[in-house]
Amino acid sequence: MSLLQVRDLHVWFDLEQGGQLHAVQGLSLDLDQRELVGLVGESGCRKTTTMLTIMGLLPPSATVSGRVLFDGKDLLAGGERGFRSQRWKDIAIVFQGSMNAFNPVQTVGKQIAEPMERHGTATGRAATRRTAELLELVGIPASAGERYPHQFSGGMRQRAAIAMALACAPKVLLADEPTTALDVMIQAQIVDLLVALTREVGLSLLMVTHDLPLVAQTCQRAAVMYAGQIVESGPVQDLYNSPRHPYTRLLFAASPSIHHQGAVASIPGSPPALDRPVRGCAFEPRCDRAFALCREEPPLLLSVGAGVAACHLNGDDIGDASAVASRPGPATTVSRDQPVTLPLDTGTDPIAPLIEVRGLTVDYSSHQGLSRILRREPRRYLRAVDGVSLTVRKGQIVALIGESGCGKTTTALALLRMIEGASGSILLKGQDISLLSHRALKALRRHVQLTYQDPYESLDPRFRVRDTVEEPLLVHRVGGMRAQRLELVSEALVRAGLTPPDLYLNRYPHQLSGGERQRVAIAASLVLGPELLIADEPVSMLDVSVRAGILMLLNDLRLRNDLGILIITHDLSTAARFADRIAVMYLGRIVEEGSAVDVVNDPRHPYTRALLSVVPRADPSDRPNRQILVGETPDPFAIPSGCRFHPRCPVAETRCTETDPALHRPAGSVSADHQAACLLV
Amino acid sequence: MGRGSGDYIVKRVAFGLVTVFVAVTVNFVLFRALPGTAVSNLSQVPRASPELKAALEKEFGLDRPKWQQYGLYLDQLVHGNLGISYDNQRPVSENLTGAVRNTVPMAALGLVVAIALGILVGTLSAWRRGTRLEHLSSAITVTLFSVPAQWVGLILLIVFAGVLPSGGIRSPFLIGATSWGRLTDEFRHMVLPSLTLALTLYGGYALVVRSALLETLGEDYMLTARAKGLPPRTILRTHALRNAMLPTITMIALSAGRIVTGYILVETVFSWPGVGRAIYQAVLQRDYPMLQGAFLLLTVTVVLCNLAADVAYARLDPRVGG
Amino acid sequence: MTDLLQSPGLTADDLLQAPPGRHPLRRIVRRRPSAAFGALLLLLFVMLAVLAPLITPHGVNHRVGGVYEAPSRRHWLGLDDAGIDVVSLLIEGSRISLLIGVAAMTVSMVVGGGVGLLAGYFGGAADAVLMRVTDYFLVVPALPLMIVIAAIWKPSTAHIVLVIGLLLWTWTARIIRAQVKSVRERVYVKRARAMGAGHGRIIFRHVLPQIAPLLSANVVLTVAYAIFYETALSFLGLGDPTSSSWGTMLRHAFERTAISSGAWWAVVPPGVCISLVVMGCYLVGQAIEDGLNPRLRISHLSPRSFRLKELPAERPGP
Amino acid sequence: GGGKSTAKKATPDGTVKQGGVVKVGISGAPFASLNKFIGPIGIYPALIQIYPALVQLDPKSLDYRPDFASRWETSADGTTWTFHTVPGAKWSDGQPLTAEDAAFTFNMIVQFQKSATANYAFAVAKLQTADTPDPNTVVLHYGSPVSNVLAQVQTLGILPKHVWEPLAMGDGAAIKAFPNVPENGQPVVSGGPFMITDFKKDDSLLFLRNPNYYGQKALIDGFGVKSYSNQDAMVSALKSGEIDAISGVAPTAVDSLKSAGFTVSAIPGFFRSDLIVNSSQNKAKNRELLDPKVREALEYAIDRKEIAQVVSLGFAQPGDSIITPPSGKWHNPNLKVAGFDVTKANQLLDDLGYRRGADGIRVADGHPMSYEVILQPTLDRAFQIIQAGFDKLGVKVTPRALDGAAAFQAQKGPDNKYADFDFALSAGGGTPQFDPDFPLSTPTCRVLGIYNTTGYCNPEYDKLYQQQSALPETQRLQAVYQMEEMLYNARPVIVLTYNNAIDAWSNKWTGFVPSGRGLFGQIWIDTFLQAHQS
Ligand SMILES: Nc1ncnc2c1ncn2[C@@H]1O[C@H](COP(=O)(O)OP(=O)(O)OP(=O)(O)O)[C@@H](O)[C@H]1O
Ligand SMILES: Nc1ncnc2c1ncn2[C@@H]1O[C@H](COP(=O)(O)OP(=O)(O)OP(=O)(O)O)[C@@H](O)[C@H]1O
Ligand SMILES: [Mg+2]
Ligand SMILES: [Mg+2]
Repeated sequence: MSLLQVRDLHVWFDLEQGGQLHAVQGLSLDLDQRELVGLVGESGCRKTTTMLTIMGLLPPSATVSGRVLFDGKDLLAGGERGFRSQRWKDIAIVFQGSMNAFNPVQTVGKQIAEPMERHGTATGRAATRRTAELLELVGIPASAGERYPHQFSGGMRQRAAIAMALACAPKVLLADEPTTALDVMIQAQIVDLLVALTREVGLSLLMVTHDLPLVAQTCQRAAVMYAGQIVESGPVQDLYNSPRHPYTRLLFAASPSIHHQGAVASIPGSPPALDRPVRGCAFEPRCDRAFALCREEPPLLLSVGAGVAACHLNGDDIGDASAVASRPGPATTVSRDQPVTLPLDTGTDPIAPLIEVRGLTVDYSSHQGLSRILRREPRRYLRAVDGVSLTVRKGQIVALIGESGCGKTTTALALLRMIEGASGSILLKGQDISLLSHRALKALRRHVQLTYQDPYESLDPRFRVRDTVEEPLLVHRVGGMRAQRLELVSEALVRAGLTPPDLYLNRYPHQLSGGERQRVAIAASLVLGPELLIADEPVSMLDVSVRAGILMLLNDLRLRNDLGILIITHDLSTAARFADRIAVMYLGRIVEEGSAVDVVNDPRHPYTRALLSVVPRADPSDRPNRQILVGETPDPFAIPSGCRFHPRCPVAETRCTETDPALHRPAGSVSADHQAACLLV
Repeated sequence: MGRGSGDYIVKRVAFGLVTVFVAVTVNFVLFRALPGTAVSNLSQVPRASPELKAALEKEFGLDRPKWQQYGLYLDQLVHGNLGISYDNQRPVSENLTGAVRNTVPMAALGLVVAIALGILVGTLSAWRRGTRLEHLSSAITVTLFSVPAQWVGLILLIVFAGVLPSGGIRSPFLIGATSWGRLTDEFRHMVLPSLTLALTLYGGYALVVRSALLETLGEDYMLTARAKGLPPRTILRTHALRNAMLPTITMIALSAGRIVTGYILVETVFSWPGVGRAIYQAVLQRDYPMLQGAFLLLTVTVVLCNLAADVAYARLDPRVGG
Repeated sequence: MTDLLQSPGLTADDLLQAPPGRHPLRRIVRRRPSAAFGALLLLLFVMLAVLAPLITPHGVNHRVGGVYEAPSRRHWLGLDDAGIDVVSLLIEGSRISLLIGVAAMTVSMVVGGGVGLLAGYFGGAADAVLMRVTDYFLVVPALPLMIVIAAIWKPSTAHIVLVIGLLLWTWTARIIRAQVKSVRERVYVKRARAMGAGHGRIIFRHVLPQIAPLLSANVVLTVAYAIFYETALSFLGLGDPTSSSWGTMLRHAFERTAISSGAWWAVVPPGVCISLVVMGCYLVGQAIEDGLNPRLRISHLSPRSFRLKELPAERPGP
Repeated sequence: GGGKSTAKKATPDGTVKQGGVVKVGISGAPFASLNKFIGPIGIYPALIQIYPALVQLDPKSLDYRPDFASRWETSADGTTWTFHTVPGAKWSDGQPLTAEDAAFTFNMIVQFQKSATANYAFAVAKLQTADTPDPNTVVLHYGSPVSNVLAQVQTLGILPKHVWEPLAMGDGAAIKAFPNVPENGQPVVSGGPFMITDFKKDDSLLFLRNPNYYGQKALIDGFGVKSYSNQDAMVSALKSGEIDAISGVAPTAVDSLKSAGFTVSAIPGFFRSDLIVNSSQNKAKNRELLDPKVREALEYAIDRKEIAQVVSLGFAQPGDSIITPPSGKWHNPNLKVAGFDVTKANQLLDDLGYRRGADGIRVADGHPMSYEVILQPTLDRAFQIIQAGFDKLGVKVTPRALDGAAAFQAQKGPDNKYADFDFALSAGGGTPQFDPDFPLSTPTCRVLGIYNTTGYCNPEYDKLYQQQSALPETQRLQAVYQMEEMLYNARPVIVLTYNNAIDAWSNKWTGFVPSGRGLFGQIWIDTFLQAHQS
């Protein structure tokens, strides 16, 4: 018998406006001792709701039925009180967004020790000792327990959250999106930690994520969730090789993989709201393999092979995930984020650069504390960008990648002359814009456009789509009359893939999906007919299912309109799949630069290599030897001497601590335009 | 806390000083914009002569140019001298001390009750949200919050006529009473004004505590605390209240202005010779030194309260200044 | 005074999360019975105020009987200390008091809104200077200062409005500043700026609409304080003695010993009216604020727990 | 002494119960200091009880009677006054109280009359020096005859020389700086019937019988005075027995006090309500108001009876002269109040050719007869009635409420020109004296900008004023009547009403002799001397 069994779980929420939302619909799940199970699905599939139900933490507006058996004992039957004594002792949880999981006014150590005292597993001195052990276990110095949550970095906080979950030595750990919003390297560190824990502490782990490759790389079994139900579960290998449910297959297909040059496709539509009963299969409207029966009758969860699946196709082989491209595309009837396949195309003719940056340096002055002024300490500067050179040509996509805080956004803003304190030359079509007046800059803004990371924030919630897209026209007084402007707006919407435009013109952002919002933002950038588009993390906030669509769109734009595009991202696989050139940034410097093929296939800088090694791959059998860097990006106030990467570099030598390497063509590189800044290559 | 919070406190103190200086200056100008002077008031005596007027003007320094008066005033202030009241020729500090001594016990009693009641009611109504208890207490709180203080005072006067003294700080006619007798007498006099203050002020505090606590209860770490299996009371005490106190402290400190308003009204209703009445009287008398002194006192008090709140905040919230 | 009513931590981030329907305010008010009650109260008094000239049974300047005549069929709430009909005074008072409230609120909104907007939007030196000025008004006790200013100016209704408005603006300024500061950092505002949009456009098209709902809560609450302060000033004899506001009614009753004369009808009704209007404003304002603050909607420490539905659960569907 | 005893002792005739402390509530009137050289108001009624005067006013005869001086003579030329004081008197601290103290007091005030003691300068006008040929005789030497020497020496309470002499040094700054409060349980050194044993600024005063008083001792042990800022609270305190008496009851509270069984005394008071009409020749606009005819018309349009009825509930009488009736013979009985007669008022204005404009407001010399009335907020009820009357006359008045200081400032204007204001409503009659000298001095040129509220400045009147101050009594009376009449006709002040002094006390007490300024007034010292438990 499994350690944790969830049986036919239903959850309903009372809605404020009346009625009920059937959030979880008969979910069953098993977790064995020492097992590592992934629970995957798009955002809004009720993954978190399921976790909360297992912990008995649902709000009063919820109604629950079904059973949650731990060691054969039904937890739900005991009610809140029954749960209270069990929580944390047997089952602990690492919440999604552990940033806010800590009480900001209590030391981390105290919060870790708190459940021990409560459940009596350790008290007083023993609790303190155990806290220290736990912190060490997750790779945080024990002394950090004295510190407050805000003094921790994101990665540390995530580790601390894990340490806290382990406080009472639970048998089951629920980890809800433990790596989302973390950098690849930190993500790899955390995942490693979790895997090691199952091995060493004998923990059973249920890991919730929307990142299928991550599951594929770490878990033994995975369950795919859709609309409050498990649609398929089984060993990860089987899911990858022979998915039984089209949703599984499409999820794999939507995740770009670094070395597979296969097509990437987004899943059209979005999950149902579940506030009214679903007839038939919930996935039917988005399914490329749906047929008449699917609309009429809900499929049952049946055993197929080593796993289970709920599909009327009943385990027909629907092809392996990697082979989507070779098959006819998914049904396009309801498609908005229409899947487009990418014609492989690399080298463009070396034409005149659109924008050329030489030696860009940006300093931020730090906040000067009063005591520091009193002590006459000099103002401190933070060099966010240090001598960056970059070129983007017409019809080219250049990707700027790097960990959080390395200066990517700063570089972009400096390109647009949107921040003070930048030096270096910026040539836009040969004209140096670094000294332009404000008036002249306004004209420049027509040619270079920026889109922002967060599509939920970049649109004014009070603006209709048409207002948003029209705004640049008004600001720059182009487009003439109202009717003409409307035409331009519609045209831009079409170019951004929002067809027919009439359907969108009058909508407010909250009536749009994330992908659609990002498209609207792109449309607003396109409406003035720019030549260069800078896209700052265009997909990082989006669901996997729609990411591909946006990236395809960008790719399409550069092909059709000869647009130069600078994509800023921390996701190497995206860059690898879509960019012509890749520039890898570390602590304000570009450490490696070259064509995408060169950088991905022949990485020279140890940092690039490490980054590439930790990118999760969708294929569970492809588990490369990962080179996880220790620590985090250093404080930009204290840039290490010599090569700034040397403290984390696995191959650093003594000279690396002394000499600051310049970008140069690495020895033995085939391409003339491949450069790396490492003394050892 | 470390250097960050030290910086924070230094900054707060600097702001406070700037504020006090601005207040001193603005007040000086403002009071002199009042039509009429103390001299014309004080010379309303039989056969007052131009000489009396001149004598008074010279005495008060009102014959000098305004900027010189300002300079003198600043000079005095720096030396800790608040000047001499025009009204009774006693040092302003002495008059203020008397008034403060009258006001503080009554006000403190009212305020302490108000804050205690506010925290209690606020906590209860946030914690027990949606229950009948909460609806009832909210209704009472909002009602009392909406009623003008002077009106509550008048109503209490009617209700307690004959039971409790109707005005004044003490019965001045207790001859040869024991000190215990004097104490109970003073306490009896304090009850109604303090009650009025407490009733009209607590609502505000309760509402602040309530919304602060409600906000805290919605934070993710509350869910963490529940997940840890802590009983609700423990969660409330160890996690919710401390966080909810942060905004509350600031609010309480900043409510000083409102409290002073309450005092003036309550002191008028209950014939209480405190700071509020003194200010009111000083306005009527154009007693600039007294007005300046009283305003300085109030300003410094509020600034100090805010500073105390900031310090408390910095102590309670490790994020501050970091 | 305003201090106590603003949710301590409400930020524009929260506002963003509130779905920007076309009439969020109406929705918020409709959903809460207490807010509906408050709105009803306000509506009632606004109607009284608007219709005052038509429905006042007796003139408010005419003596119609003896001093403190008791309530009768002709005069439901009796007569005041000058033999004037109390009902008429109350109705007229609703006009004056609401007028003062609304006018002072307008002053406070214009000044506070302006200062808050400038300080929040432009930041830097403008912010520092404006905020020190604001600090002064924040720490100087309002009523004493009002007493001083009211004594400087002749106490006409217009001056009372100015005095109150000019001392109430600080909180509006602080709130707006905080909001503007936060909205200014919004990505869509940055985007507009990157696009080359001018300050005017950003402020009026992006920033103001965004903080409008919170502002409306502030508006309603400010009306309440203005009425409160008018009452206090009048009570101390610093109001406009010739306008028949509720505050003036209370002062007359106080000065002319209505209580000793047993004339409760001169004391109780104006107090009740003031309280009802203030309560109305408060309930509506608070409801708007609460409604805008999504964090208030969840409570992880609810006295109730989720419900358990016994098996077998019925599956909704066909 | 028996100060603290509340034992009830019977007097020889066996009817009067002695002892007890009468607790008196007073309204408003905060008292800031017990130093008589500070401030114009508030403490006079207290000081008259503790500082002996050579003569005192007799409530029955309304004339001055011997007090600390048992008799006095005047030289033939009227410039030398010799007072023979009571021998063997003592201050409350046991020090001898002699003519030396009197002479010291007078001389000190004379010496510092341009600085520290300026507020008593009026009482030593023309006094050159005081000397003491023997310890029981004080001789006052005047530069020229003074008509009201007795009234003045009544005002000049005698200060203990042994206390004040050390202060009367140098520029006299120490005089004003002296707090003069009871300290360490020691009362303020007193020579009058009572001594002040407790003083709480702006709150309360406690008087206990002075055991060393040279005159007839009071029957009560003492009396306390407590200031209330809330009349209702005071009335409620009386009803609940917290206090025994109220000095200055609001007319609106009389009925309820009567029905509660309290004794209410309403006697003609020194208090007036005035409508001041700017009478300065500097008046810049609306100069038609300087026309006596216009003033007459306006007076006819004032319904004084209504004011008396509404504002004072009948505890007031229509007023005429600026000398109030309780001033006895000084009040000119020949002046007749103009009745309320709108027809006549209209007639008068019609005759002047001031026709009504389209809006019903008369036009005078090309501008509408529309004026501003400065008023203190407490007078708004009277204003409403005046406004209604003037309305019927086609004269529009709008109020401008100002507090006392601001009102006077607005009246005199910058540079004391009296150029701007039209009307002011004021509560007049703050007269601390029975003698008419002060009220008569208010409309003189000399005090323009000091306490002349009307801007009235008439050399003829001033001359009369100068004369009366030196005339013997009977001739002075004629001069005073003449001045009263002059003022009445010129109407710088239209006296609206004479308001009663209303006091109330519990039936446990009796024998009070309230004055026209209330129980706690400053007219005579008899108020509490005869009071006793009933
Ligand atoms: N108390 C509640 N009342 C009503 N609906 C709720 C409640 N809690 C959650 N939901 C609904 O559940 C959905 C989110 O579910 P959940 O957080 O479990 O999804 P998820 O799969 O974890 O998504 P993500 O990947 O974004 O974290 C939301 O659409 C929300 O409307
Ligand atoms: N306005 C600012 N003032 C001071 N320092 C700043 C400012 N903006 C950014 N920085 C600092 O500059 C460095 C680079 O920031 P930047 O935002 O460019 O990084 P990024 O690579 O875009 O990171 P992310 O992936 O998190 O967006 C960081 O250390 C950041 O803390
Ligand atoms: Mg989730
Ligand atoms: Mg960035």
